[in-house]
Amino acid sequence: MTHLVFIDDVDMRYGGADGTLAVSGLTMRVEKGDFAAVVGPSGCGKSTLMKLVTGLHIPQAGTVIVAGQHVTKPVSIVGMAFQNPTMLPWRTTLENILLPLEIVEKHRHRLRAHRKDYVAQAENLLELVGLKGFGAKYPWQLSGGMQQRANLCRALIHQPDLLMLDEPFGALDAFTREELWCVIRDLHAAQGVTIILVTHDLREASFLADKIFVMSARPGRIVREHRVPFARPRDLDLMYEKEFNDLVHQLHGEIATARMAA
Amino acid sequence: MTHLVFIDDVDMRYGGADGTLAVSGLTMRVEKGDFAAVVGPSGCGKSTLMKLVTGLHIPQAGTVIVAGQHVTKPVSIVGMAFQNPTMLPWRTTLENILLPLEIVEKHRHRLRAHRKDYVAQAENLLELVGLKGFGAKYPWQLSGGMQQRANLCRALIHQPDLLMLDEPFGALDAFTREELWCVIRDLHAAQGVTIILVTHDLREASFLADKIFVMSARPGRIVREHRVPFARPRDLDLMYEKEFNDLVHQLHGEIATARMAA
Amino acid sequence: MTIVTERPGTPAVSKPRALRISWVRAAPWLYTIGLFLIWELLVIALQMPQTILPAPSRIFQAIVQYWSPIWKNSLQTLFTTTLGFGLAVVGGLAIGLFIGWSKTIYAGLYPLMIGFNAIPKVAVVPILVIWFGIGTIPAVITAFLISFFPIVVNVATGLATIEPETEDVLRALGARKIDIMLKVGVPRSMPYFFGSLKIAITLAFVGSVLSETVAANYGLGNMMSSAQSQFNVPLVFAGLLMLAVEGIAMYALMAWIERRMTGWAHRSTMAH
Amino acid sequence: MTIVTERPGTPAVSKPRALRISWVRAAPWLYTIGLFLIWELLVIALQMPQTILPAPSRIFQAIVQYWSPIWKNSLQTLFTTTLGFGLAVVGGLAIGLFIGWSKTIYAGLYPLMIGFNAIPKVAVVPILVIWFGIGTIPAVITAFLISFFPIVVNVATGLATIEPETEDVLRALGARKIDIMLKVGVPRSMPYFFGSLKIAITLAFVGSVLSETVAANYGLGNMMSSAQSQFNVPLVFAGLLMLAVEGIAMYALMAWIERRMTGWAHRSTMAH
Amino acid sequence: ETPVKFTLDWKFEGPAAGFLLAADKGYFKDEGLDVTIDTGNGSVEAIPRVSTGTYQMGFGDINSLIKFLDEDPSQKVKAVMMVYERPTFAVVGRKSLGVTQDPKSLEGKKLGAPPPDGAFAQWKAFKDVAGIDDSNITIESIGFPVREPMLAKGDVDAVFGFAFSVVLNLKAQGIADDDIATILMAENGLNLYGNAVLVNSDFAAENPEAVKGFLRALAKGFADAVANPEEGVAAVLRRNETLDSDIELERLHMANEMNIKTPHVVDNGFGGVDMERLGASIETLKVSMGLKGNVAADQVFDPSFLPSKEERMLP
Ligand SMILES: Nc1ncnc2c1ncn2[C@@H]1O[C@H](COP(=O)(O)OP(=O)(O)OP(=O)(O)O)[C@@H](O)[C@H]1O
Ligand SMILES: Nc1ncnc2c1ncn2[C@@H]1O[C@H](COP(=O)(O)OP(=O)(O)OP(=O)(O)O)[C@@H](O)[C@H]1O
Ligand SMILES: [Mg+2]
Ligand SMILES: [Mg+2]
Repeated sequence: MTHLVFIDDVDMRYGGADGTLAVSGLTMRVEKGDFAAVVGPSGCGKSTLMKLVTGLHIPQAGTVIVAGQHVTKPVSIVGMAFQNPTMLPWRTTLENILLPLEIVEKHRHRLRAHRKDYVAQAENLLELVGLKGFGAKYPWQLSGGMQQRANLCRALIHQPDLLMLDEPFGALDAFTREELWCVIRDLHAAQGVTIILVTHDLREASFLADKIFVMSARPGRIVREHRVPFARPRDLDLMYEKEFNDLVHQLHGEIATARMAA
Repeated sequence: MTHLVFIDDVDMRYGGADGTLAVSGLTMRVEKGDFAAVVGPSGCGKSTLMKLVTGLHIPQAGTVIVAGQHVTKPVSIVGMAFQNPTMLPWRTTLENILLPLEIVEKHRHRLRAHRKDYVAQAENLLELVGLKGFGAKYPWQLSGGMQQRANLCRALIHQPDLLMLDEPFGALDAFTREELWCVIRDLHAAQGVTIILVTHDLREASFLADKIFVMSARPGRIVREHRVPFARPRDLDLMYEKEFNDLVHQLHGEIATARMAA
Repeated sequence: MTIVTERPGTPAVSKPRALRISWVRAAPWLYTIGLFLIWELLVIALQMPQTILPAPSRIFQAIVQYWSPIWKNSLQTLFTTTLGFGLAVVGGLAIGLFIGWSKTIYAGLYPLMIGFNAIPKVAVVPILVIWFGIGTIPAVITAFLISFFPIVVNVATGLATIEPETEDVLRALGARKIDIMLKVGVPRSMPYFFGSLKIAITLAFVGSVLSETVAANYGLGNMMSSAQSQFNVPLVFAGLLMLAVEGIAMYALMAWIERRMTGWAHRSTMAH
Repeated sequence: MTIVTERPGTPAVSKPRALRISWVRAAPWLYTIGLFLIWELLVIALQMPQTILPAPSRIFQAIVQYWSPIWKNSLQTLFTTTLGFGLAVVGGLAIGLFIGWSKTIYAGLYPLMIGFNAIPKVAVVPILVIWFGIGTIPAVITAFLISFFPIVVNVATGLATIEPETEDVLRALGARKIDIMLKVGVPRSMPYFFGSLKIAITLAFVGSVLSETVAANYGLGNMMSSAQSQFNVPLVFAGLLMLAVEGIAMYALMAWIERRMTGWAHRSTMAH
Repeated sequence: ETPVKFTLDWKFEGPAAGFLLAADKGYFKDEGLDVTIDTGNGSVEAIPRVSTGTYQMGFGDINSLIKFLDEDPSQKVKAVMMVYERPTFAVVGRKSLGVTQDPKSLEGKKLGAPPPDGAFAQWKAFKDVAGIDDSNITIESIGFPVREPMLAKGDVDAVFGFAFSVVLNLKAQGIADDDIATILMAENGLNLYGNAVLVNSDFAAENPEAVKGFLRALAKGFADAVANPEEGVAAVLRRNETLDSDIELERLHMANEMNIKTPHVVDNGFGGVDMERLGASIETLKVSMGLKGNVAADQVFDPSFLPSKEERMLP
């Protein structure tokens, strides 16, 4: 298998034998370098899927393999970002970005000696997302959009093979959101990292992803996989083209059906 | 003047003489029965505009007239709803909806005697927004979308002439949001209430409003007023039509320009 | 109440779960028993005379032996404590709302209350006794004085954390200050109010016992101070143990009331 | 700290604003002066003998007359209080983190702590004296015992309110329990910790004075109990006043430290 | 130098002058002792302080000591020098409230008593020897801080306490001298001893010379306090500036007169006891304190450390 993420027939139930069955018969594959988006009705198990991939939850049935290894404990090769930026308010933005390095085994012992290199790397990332010079500021001195940018830097600092984004732009206004779409698009192009993006926003999914997975209502499983046909690099104006709107319309219909089925 | 809301050359500054100038030279008119939307870059003064109209703030310069009266104190003929539903968690949904009646002069003295009528009215509203039978539940037993519906009921219970909505759907997922668009559309059609909607979502504004006001960056003023040409009743599929996307694209361009100017 | 849950590595459907919950249930008893065991062993090992630190076994013996006076005095103390606490509840709520009403009143009274709180209440008891004679009244008042402060502070905090948007909604409807206070302020501060009762009730015990020690014919405080002068140290400790038990029981009661009365605060997003 | 701001009706640029702020500033002084005035008048009106409730004027006279001993004893009390408070800070932080570490430990120790808290510390002082003699040590320990509880509870609460998402981010990176504790738990609980210091310091005063009353050659507690046994009531009140002043001063200091150390908590959304 | 920690029965007040003078005038130093004097919290609490060895020596009530040893005879404390040859135990009332020097005048009255008070502890024995019928007497439990004010206010008719404390405190409350009726229990048939110097028996066994030296120094100190009370009061005021020297002087005078320089002491010297009388007082205590009968006089008082009679004569 060359799949970076390989999920096969997974069942995951919360809270004991008679708890909520969150996903059931979930099967999904993501290849290295892919940009995958997961869309689906609310509460269908999208966040659960993320936690299965990162090893924060272990399924009751089925197989989760990430980077060729059975997932039985948290895998440290992923970077994560949530809707809520979860920056630590007592650290400067730069220190927040360096946090994963203090934790991941591979880096924590090297950090003290090579601090300068790491800081340089963090500053590169900050520049990439358009936050040059904001490293010394505290998170609460940044706007929501800026925090979310920093959050992306944090997710990327330890050079993860896989970036997991759980509705990272949900709380932002439309314009900031579009700016960050471009940031992510460029990051994906520049760093060749594999990305799985969970979102409610079908236009976001269509604009960014190569593959869109549509999930059913809870218990979630993948009901449809779309290849997104638009050539890269993509421009924001793409969203006003007919094919784009048709794809969004189609996705919309599928999810509406999935919701009805629930 | 036949304008329900008449704002003329208004300046509003927060926090004393050298504070933030939020809006400046703001001029705007909304007629009775209109559905107006206000869009603009973040922090441009949209919420300030709302507070000027409702009399929560009094401007330093210029005129605000609502329903023929100079606004010098809170006007009680408006219903308001914010992004955050601000339901009182210790009251049932029905009691929350009845809250304005306990406050507005006109109703508070009649409430005890005519409680049954008022409750019937509230239940009508609940049915209208699709919450029939949920009146006895507490707000925290409802989903975000359901709370926002109840919030609309609360804004409408005292039969205000003017409904002010400040990003009421910002925190909801795409599908719930579309459902509530339809609810609002139908409310406007059925009750003939005047609505001013502040939003970041250009598609929301285009789908719902008759008039769209575009604001400049802070200090905010109206830079452009659009008439929305689509016939009513409108259907959600409208959003996949070319003219609709063109309008959104145009608004997008205008706000991008306004942001740049800042 | 802990940063680590059992999620990582273990399948979410886990047999040991039921077991673990019962550990948490059992922990208070186990720790209490453990404390008594260590204490007993320490007393034996260090050969402490019972007039200084009696062993738990000796204390329990004293409880059995003196059960009748312990019981009667406990009831008396419980009575004065509850009365003082009741006053503190009413007074604390009223003062808290009053203080939360205006910034100026708050700024003016707060330092005075801190100063008063830094004064040991033992020093106040004699004055109370001179005014009210000995017995129940000064004990009730001391319990009141010592326990109303946390209630006031909490209620005022509750008022201070009202969401400005909620206020705006009401103000736009023409609500007056008193409307906002009654419709939002009071209910909003209830979780804070009920939350403070747990602390207040333990303090009320301290207060009433303090006063009974100085001036009362009955009550655990009086019993302990006479036992102390008789060198009946096991009885003193028996009194302390009873106090601890009553304190825990009342605390649990308050915690239960808090859960009952402010369920919405814990289920809604309002509880921090 | 109040539900009503001056927004309605008044233009936002308002002249009286500066005036109003200074009212808030002046309020503590005005209220204090008001309190003393009412007290003075009450004493005169009711013809209270000074051995029961001396008038403020008489108390100030006593402060002037006995300034040298008051000053020396105040320093002594301040010293023991600060020492005991320092221990409580270290111990409370450690125990709070320890308790927050695990649900079972928390469940086990919490009731014991409540029980201990319901015991009046006066009862503990004689035991301390027997172990350590009289003087500074029992006073320091009493101050410690009485003030560490709120610190423990607050630190444990801080740990309990860590956002699960923050934890998830770290756990996904392979963080161990101790990593999460050090990187997130400890800093996260700092605002709660610093917030508890204000309460703890006033309690520490109560504790050290209590112990000095029973067992010390010096300190405000000793001075007051000796004055009390001499029926030098104005001096007793002078001592109480000094205590209140020291208490307010230390409270203000702690509030200042809190603001300094945890500015981020107040400026970020994390504050409650 | 042998370090000795010494605990008083109460705070630094006039009657403590003897101890403080012995320290200030270097009498302890001359005996090779390094003595620290700490205040106490009642003549009862001094006993456990000494028995545990926290304090090597102390000053406490011998009757309470008997009760203490009766509870647990293995406790390591004994008395080695009698200071208050007659106890200061008294019932103090106000003439205007119908209490006179006659104990019988207490009948039908309301008496205030702090539970830990030494005088109140002897009430049972006293009412027997004084022939008081207590069927109509009510006893209110009131703490030390409110004892005299309540008597001054007339909330109670008489109170239990040490004569030199209660009387002076009453005066401080504005009660006239001739309104105060002091019933000294020792003058009305209660044949007990008062406060004595206590020693930890382990310490005494290991440092007999130190104990002897201590008592020798103390005898000098008390002789000075009797001969020159002003000097004694000055020593007290050095330790507590807030005291009023006139009142302390009067307090010291009263202690000297009523308790220290008693007729028996004038004849037989300061510090010793009559073992027979001590034995009799143990019998009395069986009534008042409910002794189990575990102690005998020689377990309580050990005269072997006392200096010679000549050294113990008061001026
Ligand atoms: N810790 C948990 N314990 C019990 N049930 C849970 C837990 N987390 C999630 N669930 C339930 O599992 C289901 C799937 O949850 P999940 O968070 O994965 O959905 P989602 O697709 O991310 O939803 P959303 O779109 O709202 O983010 C939901 O019904 C939810 O109620
Ligand atoms: N109470 C206040 N005191 C001082 N400045 C304020 C206050 N409220 C708003 N402002 C400032 O006034 C400007 C306009 O604020 P307003 O909330 O009206 O903007 P907005 O368009 O609603 O923004 P958003 O899109 O983020 O909701 C902003 O720059 C803001 O910082
Ligand atoms: Mg989710
Ligand atoms: Mg706004």
